[in-house]
Amino acid sequence: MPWTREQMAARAARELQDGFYVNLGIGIPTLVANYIPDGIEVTLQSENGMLGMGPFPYEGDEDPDLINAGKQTITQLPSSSYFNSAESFAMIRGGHIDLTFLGAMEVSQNGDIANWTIPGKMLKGMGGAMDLVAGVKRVVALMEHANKAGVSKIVKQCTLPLTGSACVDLVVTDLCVFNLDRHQGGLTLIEMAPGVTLAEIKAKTEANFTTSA
Amino acid sequence: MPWTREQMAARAARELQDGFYVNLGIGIPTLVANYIPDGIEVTLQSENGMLGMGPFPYEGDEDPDLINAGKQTITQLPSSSYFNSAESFAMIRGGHIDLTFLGAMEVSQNGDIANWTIPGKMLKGMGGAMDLVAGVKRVVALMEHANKAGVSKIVKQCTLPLTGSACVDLVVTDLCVFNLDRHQGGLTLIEMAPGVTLAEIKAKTEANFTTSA
Amino acid sequence: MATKIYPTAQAALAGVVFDGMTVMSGGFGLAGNPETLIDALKASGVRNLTVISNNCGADGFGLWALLDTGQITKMISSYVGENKLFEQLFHDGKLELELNPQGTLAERIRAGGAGIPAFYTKTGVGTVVAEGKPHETFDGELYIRESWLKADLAIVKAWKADTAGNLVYRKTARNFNPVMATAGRVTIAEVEEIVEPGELDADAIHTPGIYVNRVIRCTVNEKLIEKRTVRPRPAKETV
Amino acid sequence: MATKIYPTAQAALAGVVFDGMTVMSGGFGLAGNPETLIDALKASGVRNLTVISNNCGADGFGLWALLDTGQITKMISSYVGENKLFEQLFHDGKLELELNPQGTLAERIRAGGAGIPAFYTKTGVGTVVAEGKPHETFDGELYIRESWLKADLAIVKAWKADTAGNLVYRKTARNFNPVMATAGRVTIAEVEEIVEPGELDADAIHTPGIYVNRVIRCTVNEKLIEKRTVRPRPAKETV
Repeated sequence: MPWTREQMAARAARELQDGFYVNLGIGIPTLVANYIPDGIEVTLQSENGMLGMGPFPYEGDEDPDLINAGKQTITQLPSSSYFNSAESFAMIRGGHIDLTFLGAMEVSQNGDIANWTIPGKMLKGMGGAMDLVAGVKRVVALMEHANKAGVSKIVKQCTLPLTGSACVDLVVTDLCVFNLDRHQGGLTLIEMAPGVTLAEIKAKTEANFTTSA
Repeated sequence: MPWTREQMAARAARELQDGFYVNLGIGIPTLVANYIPDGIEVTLQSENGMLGMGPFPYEGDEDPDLINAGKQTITQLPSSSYFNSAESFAMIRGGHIDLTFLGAMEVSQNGDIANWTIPGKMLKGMGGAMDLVAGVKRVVALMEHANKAGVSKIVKQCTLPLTGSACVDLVVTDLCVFNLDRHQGGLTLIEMAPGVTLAEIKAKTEANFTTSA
Repeated sequence: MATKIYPTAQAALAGVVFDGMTVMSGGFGLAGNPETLIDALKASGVRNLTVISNNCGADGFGLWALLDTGQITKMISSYVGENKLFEQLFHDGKLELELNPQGTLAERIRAGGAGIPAFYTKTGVGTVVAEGKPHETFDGELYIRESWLKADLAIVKAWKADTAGNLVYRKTARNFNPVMATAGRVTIAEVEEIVEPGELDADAIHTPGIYVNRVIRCTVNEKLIEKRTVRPRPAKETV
Repeated sequence: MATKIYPTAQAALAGVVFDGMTVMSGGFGLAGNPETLIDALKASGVRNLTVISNNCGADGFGLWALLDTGQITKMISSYVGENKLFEQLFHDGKLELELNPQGTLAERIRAGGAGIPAFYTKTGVGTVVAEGKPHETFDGELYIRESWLKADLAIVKAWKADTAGNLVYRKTARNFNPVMATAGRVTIAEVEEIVEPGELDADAIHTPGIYVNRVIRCTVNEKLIEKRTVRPRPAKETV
């Protein structure tokens, strides 16, 4: 049985290490915050200018001056700090963030990721996604394995405009987890959702991949 | 009679306009602060990270954490702000300072200035001088017209290592004031110390210059 | 010294606006937008604006007002989603759009204020953003060159100003405002409170007064929330 | 989470120092120097250091201590005047020196922390500083290209830290410290006071904790003044 979004988030959360500084993308990545393992403390960065992002406020405590990069109302922690956008992306670009979880539309076997636009279909912009994939030490993509028509989103080569090239380190889908060597290229299947078979993954994956020993 | 250092500073201070942000170099330029004309308010920047530099402290009030770029103890004003060195030089390099007064060893007729080193004679470093001459909107050099041997320091071409090229706008010496066109090049004598003759200035000036109408 | 404090947004804009100008406008989402000055720009009737801002407002809020009047010709932004009017104008060919990665946008603005005409970044390498830009390898990695951004006018929103133009911002309403304040030929700040010099902590000023030419008090003080997310308040403890 | 607070400078340096390493050291003149950590570096016996610091201390103070022991091989600075020992070592060929304009030095360090391998500046054009560097014209003006600086270790001096590593500096003792904190592979801060999270104002933190790996309390607390300049106190008013 494929993993739910919650289960994908929980699996992704196991990538966290104590003391990590982490940036969570919008969508499934946001859920990762609910599954931080016991004994692990992480600090969340929000690229609009905050380190030490707290949980959502209690109803009635919302502060319009305190939002995350997804424009959601959030709270401050005792250890929080604020900074401007240039300083925030200096932090990201400079390689100071340990890990980012990002949603994706396509990931290719050489580590390319596309997650910001579908030409002719949506006009939004890349926001901070290109900066995150280029600057963060470790990039974890969280995505459905295939689209509703069953077409693989783990591909030989991305067809959508890229967010970044050769920058993904790990892919967590609803079916499995791939390790990705961003320097050499190459996907390695390292984990499957319970009840999911290798045959099913092979059938639903366009990209080439190996399986771990 | 040549101007004294104090008189040079007073003459230079007449270049100030109300509301100017100003950086004062070390030496004679420091004296300019004592001659700010009535009705003119200026804000002094210190490139080690302060805007709104106050006067020297009263004896006993010195604070080792509060110094200017010349490492002198100073004071804070109600409008002061502090910032780091990168921010301070972003302010200077970005063209936000209106005027700087700098000492000089040589100024050439095309606006080059040398004020940081004499090869083989002193090991000091340029500090912020190169940043100031490159970034400040208007650069005023304050200097003795000739050295003790009578050799002109207003030259056709600098012989000392440059601090900046084509960047000086005005030269105030103990004998006179030259306007300098930093784009076209060319010195124009616009003022003489009382009792100083054009013949004397001509004799003591290596550079070519014209006189204002 | 001539005062930096202006009585109204209209007065602060006097002599500054002209058709075809480039305007930077602070804010991220609906936080930290100079709403009062945007309204005054709208009222000024200035046209053919190039606007540099991370987003372009939302229905009825922020820069949306200048889209609605057709005053904006070109936007330089990182994200313009959730804005139907923007999408429509763009598809109708009435609006030009230059998308920048958010960090590149912020750094280009900082560079504009800091006298740095160009810099290299890894962001965007291998993407559409890199097309036509100089590439160069440093320490074995490929980078692209990005250039500075400056504006004829920067409008920013701060929390407090003193009469010397020193500004402090509040929480994530800071965002692009401090960098934009450095990159405008003229910078106008609107603030919630104007205080006397000495009331702000000199160690805690975000924008030194040198960057701020004019200051007004906000008259648009409503702060909107784009995505209200809350959690249930725990049951009240008995006293 | 593992604590960032270390009991001593020696403990904070454990596992970090190695011969031939590059060290950034904050401070301008005698203000804001990490004296306790400099002493500990001296005691560690580490050799062949490349030190990036605006100055190199003064007789008996600051980095002078590491010159005196011959631990520094190369300095990258903007100003090394008023330091006879430096001059002598340099003239004896025992010390290499790379002089940078102060603003270029600060920006190169910021670039190192911000992932920007190179940038263009007008500073130094036409001078010895420009020799051998790429030149390029932007908007009709000539600029030179400068490259980033990073360090194996950055040692900085702050006023206060909280246990999350957030730092605030005091007055002009801030100087190079915040930018250096961003450019060290490991950054160690010495502070006058360590407080609990929440005691520092989140809007007024100069160095977010992400940049600070280890924190110690200063044990060298004497602050020297290089040039004591004062004015006469006005005659006491009668009460």
